[in-house]
Amino acid sequence: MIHNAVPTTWYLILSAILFGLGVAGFIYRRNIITVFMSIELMLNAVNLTFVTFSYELKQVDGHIFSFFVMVVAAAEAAVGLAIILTVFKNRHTLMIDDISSMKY
Amino acid sequence: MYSLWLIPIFPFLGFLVNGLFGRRFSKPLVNLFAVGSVALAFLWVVKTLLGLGALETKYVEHYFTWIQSGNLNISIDFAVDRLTAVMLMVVTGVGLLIHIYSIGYMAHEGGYYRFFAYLNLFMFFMLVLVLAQNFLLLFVGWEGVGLCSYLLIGFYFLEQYATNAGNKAFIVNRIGDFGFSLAIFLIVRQFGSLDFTKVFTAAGTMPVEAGVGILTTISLLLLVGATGKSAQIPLYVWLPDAMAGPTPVSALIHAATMVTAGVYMIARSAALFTHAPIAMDTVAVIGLATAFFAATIGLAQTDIKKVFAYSTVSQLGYMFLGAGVGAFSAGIFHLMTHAFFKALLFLGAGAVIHGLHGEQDLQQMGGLWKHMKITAITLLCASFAISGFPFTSGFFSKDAILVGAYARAPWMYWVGVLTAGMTAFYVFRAWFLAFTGEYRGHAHPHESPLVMTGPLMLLALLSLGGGFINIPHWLEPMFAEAPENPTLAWISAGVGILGIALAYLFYVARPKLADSFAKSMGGLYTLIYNKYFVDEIYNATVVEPMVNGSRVVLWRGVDAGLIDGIVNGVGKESRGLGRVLRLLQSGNIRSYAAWIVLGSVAVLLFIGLMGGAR
Amino acid sequence: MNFLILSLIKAAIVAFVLLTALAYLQWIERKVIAHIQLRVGPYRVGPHGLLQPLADVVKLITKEGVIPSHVNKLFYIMAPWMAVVLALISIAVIPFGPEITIGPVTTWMQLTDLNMGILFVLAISSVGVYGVALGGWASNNKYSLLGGLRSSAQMISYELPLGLAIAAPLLLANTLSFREMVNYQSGYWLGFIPRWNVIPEILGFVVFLIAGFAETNRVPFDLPEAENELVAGFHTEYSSMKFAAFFMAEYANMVTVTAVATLLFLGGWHPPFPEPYSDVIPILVFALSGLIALYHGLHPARRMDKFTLPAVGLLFLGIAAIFGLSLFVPTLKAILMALFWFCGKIGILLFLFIWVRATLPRFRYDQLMRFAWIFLFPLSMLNLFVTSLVVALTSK
Amino acid sequence: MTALIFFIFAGIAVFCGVSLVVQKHPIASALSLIGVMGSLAVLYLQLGGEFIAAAQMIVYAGAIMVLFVFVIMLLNAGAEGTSLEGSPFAKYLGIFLLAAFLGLISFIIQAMLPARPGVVFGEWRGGTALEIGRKLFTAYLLPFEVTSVLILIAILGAIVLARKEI
Repeated sequence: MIHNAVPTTWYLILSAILFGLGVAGFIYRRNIITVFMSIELMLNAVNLTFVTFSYELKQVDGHIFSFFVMVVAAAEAAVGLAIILTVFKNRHTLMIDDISSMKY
Repeated sequence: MYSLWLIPIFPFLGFLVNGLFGRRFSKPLVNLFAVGSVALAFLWVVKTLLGLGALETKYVEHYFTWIQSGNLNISIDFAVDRLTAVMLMVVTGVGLLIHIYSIGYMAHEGGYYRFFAYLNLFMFFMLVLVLAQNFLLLFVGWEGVGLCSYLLIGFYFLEQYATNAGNKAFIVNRIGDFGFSLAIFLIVRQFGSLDFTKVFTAAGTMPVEAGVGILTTISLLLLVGATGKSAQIPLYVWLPDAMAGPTPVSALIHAATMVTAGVYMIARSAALFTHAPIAMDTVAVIGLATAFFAATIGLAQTDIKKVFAYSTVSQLGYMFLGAGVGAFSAGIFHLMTHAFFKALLFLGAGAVIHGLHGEQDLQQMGGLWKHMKITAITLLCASFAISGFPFTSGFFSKDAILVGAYARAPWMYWVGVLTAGMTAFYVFRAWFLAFTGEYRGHAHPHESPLVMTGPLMLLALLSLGGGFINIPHWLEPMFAEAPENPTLAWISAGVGILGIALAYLFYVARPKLADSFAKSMGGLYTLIYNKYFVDEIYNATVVEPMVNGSRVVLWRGVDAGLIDGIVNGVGKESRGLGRVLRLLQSGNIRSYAAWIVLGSVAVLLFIGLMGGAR
Repeated sequence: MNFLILSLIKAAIVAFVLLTALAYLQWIERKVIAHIQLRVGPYRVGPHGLLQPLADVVKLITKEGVIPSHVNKLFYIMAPWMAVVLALISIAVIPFGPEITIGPVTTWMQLTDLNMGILFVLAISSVGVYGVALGGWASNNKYSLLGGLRSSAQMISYELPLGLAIAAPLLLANTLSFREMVNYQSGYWLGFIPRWNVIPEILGFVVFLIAGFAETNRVPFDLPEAENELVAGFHTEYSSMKFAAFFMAEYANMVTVTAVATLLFLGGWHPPFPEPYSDVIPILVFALSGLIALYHGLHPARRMDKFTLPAVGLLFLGIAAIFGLSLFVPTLKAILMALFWFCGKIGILLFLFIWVRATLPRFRYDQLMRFAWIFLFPLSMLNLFVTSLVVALTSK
Repeated sequence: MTALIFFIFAGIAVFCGVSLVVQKHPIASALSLIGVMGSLAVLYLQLGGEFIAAAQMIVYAGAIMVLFVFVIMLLNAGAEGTSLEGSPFAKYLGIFLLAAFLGLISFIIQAMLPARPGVVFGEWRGGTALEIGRKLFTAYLLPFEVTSVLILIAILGAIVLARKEI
């Protein structure tokens, strides 16, 4: 029997799972674009938390925070992808392990 | 609102424009901004003062809070009262004339725009100093003019002596500023405010027994600051060297305005000083000693600017004397007239130097009357004024001081009179050496252009007639009324005339007499010719021990041994530690991220174990 | 449960009508272009080629679906269906008419209403690009890839002026719901000028239409499928139903864009004339066309016309009669009038789409981008700015 | 109904999230991310955030991800190689860490948040465009303006970075 109401904690746990997946993607993946997308996944997970708390507190502020997160993500995507393009143009690779000339 | 802030802002804008873009401007454009901004400031001063009228009470404009810390509230306030009004007129008026004059004087110099930018910056800081309504803002102006003074003394920075002179001025002033800042700290501690009105009211209502100690300390520390800025014993040594700068600078900064800031500051703080009799006496004695001492040195100098420089020190001593004996209004009066005639003296000297292509030595002059009549006449006016010749400006102001001194202690009066005689002697000695007799130099003297002689003539008029501006009467509501005593005035005037006569005797009527006199006074002459060896004494007693001590103890011992040892040791240990930690620094972003995850797991574990973040 | 059944019925009706309309839209397009180019167009299948769409459907379904060996299979198959699904979803929030009562049931002529229906359409259309982009990429073919790339760049670029052009009427009406937007446009200025947004927002309307052309990849913005440079762009490698899906998506998008334009700017289902006159117009239109068809049927130019044209004429006269009848049945009248005016406006706009396709040449790619960013975007910004200024000044 | 929708879309989100991590090809990852975003948008709707749901679709799925897909297609990025450097030990440690992280945070969330009546669709609908607009242009006006400046800077940065000369 499924209750009609979903506890807010479930949303939070879903958000945690997505965030964890984002972290895992960030750590395991080697393609810089995928790494970037993992970051977006983490941002999305955080947004879900904001919206959930907004519901919990019956205040709209959480929505506004996630709105700002989206805007910043858009700016970040624009600049980040431009950087990736430049890197690819110069290095002909997208694997972050190969871009290591600043390593030591 | 009279928008007082506009007054300093005009020169500041001039500074910005010339300083930032002046390199690309033509000279007329630089002139336009530099002189125009000062002219605007002058006009704004005139408009403001006309609008404010009699200024029975202080007019204050509050702009914004600058520093808010605990109970201490320091704001950017400008204020105008009668004292400020006088200073404003002197600074902007004389400043404007000197700016105009500089167009001619600096015409062939390099760094033209730089010179005017500095000069405008100086005007800005000087006006801030004068307009300030609290000690800290005054201090800002005070340091600012010091900075400009340093920059302008070292204007010919390719010459070693100029940079040395600049450094000397700056370093010596540090000593004075140190005293001044200590005084400010004490004032904050004692009164909890730096606002003039609040501090002076509080000082006035203080019980005498409780207040006299702290007030004396504050006043003496302020005096230290004033001696630095206004070149009094023992910190006067920088001023003669400061003549390394261009002559208009000497006229504006080191004669008419900046060096009088100390006098202004003491007059401004009169409420503190009058409650500290010991400090007052100290001011008077220092002033008198400086006046006398510098006058004696002036007797034997051969560099025309040096003569006037020592004369400036001496005259500043007079002003201190006036302030010290309680005749503040007389001191400010003398400040004003001195600004006129001493600016004129320097500008005249500048015209002579300019006409002789840079020659400054009086021995290389003579007979210039034929070549530069306007300069000669205007300089003569100034000389009469500084000698206290009857009905010239110096006569009124100097005698007001001397009469005040007599009221305090007659011996001060007599020393002052003697100094006045010497003043008249050495000034006219310089004039006679320069303009009479035969030409002894090699350059081809010529008269200066109108842009230089114009300000000279205006200043000459002011030097002669400036005494009829009754400053003491104007300042009466602020300071105690100055006593009057015509007999004493005539005595000092007579001594002055005597001095002029002696100078005529020695350098015109019987030129041989001077040399033989110098020979007969051999030791004394050498002593004063070398300025009492003060620089050498300072070198031996202060500078050398300081340098040696710094080198041996501070540098070799403390710095190289202790501090470097600590720093190097820390570095060495860090490197050792880093060698271990480097193993973590794999350069692999993902491993870093993994560490972050590990850390957050640890934090979460901690939160979980502690039972939550509530 | 009532709600569920009602929704299902409505969905079934809309789906049937829409899919048929999409199929016939293609027939109409071919016919119109043919006539503009002085040809007759499809003619063989059925009278005047009327059964051509049916034949096409049969052909596309029964054809062998070729999947080239070098493609990325999953995405290759996914892309066309993604495109068509996303294109059809938007219809769900589009209202076709006012609230009606049939017997015991009172409902809106709309699948569902959202408070932010307009945002919903924007959201879905912004995702719509994936079908084309993915299809182009998954084909693993340089022409297709270029087509997909162009499509995504074009969609992103033109979405800005589109969104800004939509924002201006939103400001005027102060709502995000299509219903309220249409209600706002009811009534007449001075008794005869319809209060449609197109009158104050003529600039926004033009920008919206141009951007709409680009969003649906129609000529002159059909760069992604430019035959002469990219073979067929993103659908080069597609055949049979997958190809048909792309086609359907394109036509569905056209319908959506024109419907949104109608709702936002052209007053939705509100007639352009005040009440008593507007009732007569549909009757006149249908009766007149019926009579013309009858006349030509009696004077046939071709052999078949003897039978087909009178049939069509009678059909039209019948429709005119139904409209006339509806004047006395309020329920029917509400449905028919709204449908007539709404579909009429959409039809006119669709005709414009086809007309433009037959008339204008294609942009060059850099011109396309420059046009969006240098001209259209500032124009829509200006429009939005002026509108918001006016709204701010006139509102209390 | 609410619970059913939650489970369906939470399932899709998690599935797509896992797919994002394990897919070898960036395009597949990108599509998975779009799936996550879409299902999150539905969940937002469920939580009463209709505006934020639309924004999620328009901004995230419709603009940002199109950009990603565009760049992937432009660079024609191929599938990532399978060989991971480093020891397998690190891999297992990572999985263990992730599990520990999730377990802990779930525990903390479950144990520490006060029990509240759950989410029912339609109970609170404060996230309308009206409400968000009102708040955004009053209380959050300064952040809003700052964000617009940020966007401007990002545009400039992207243009400068993407120039040919660098």
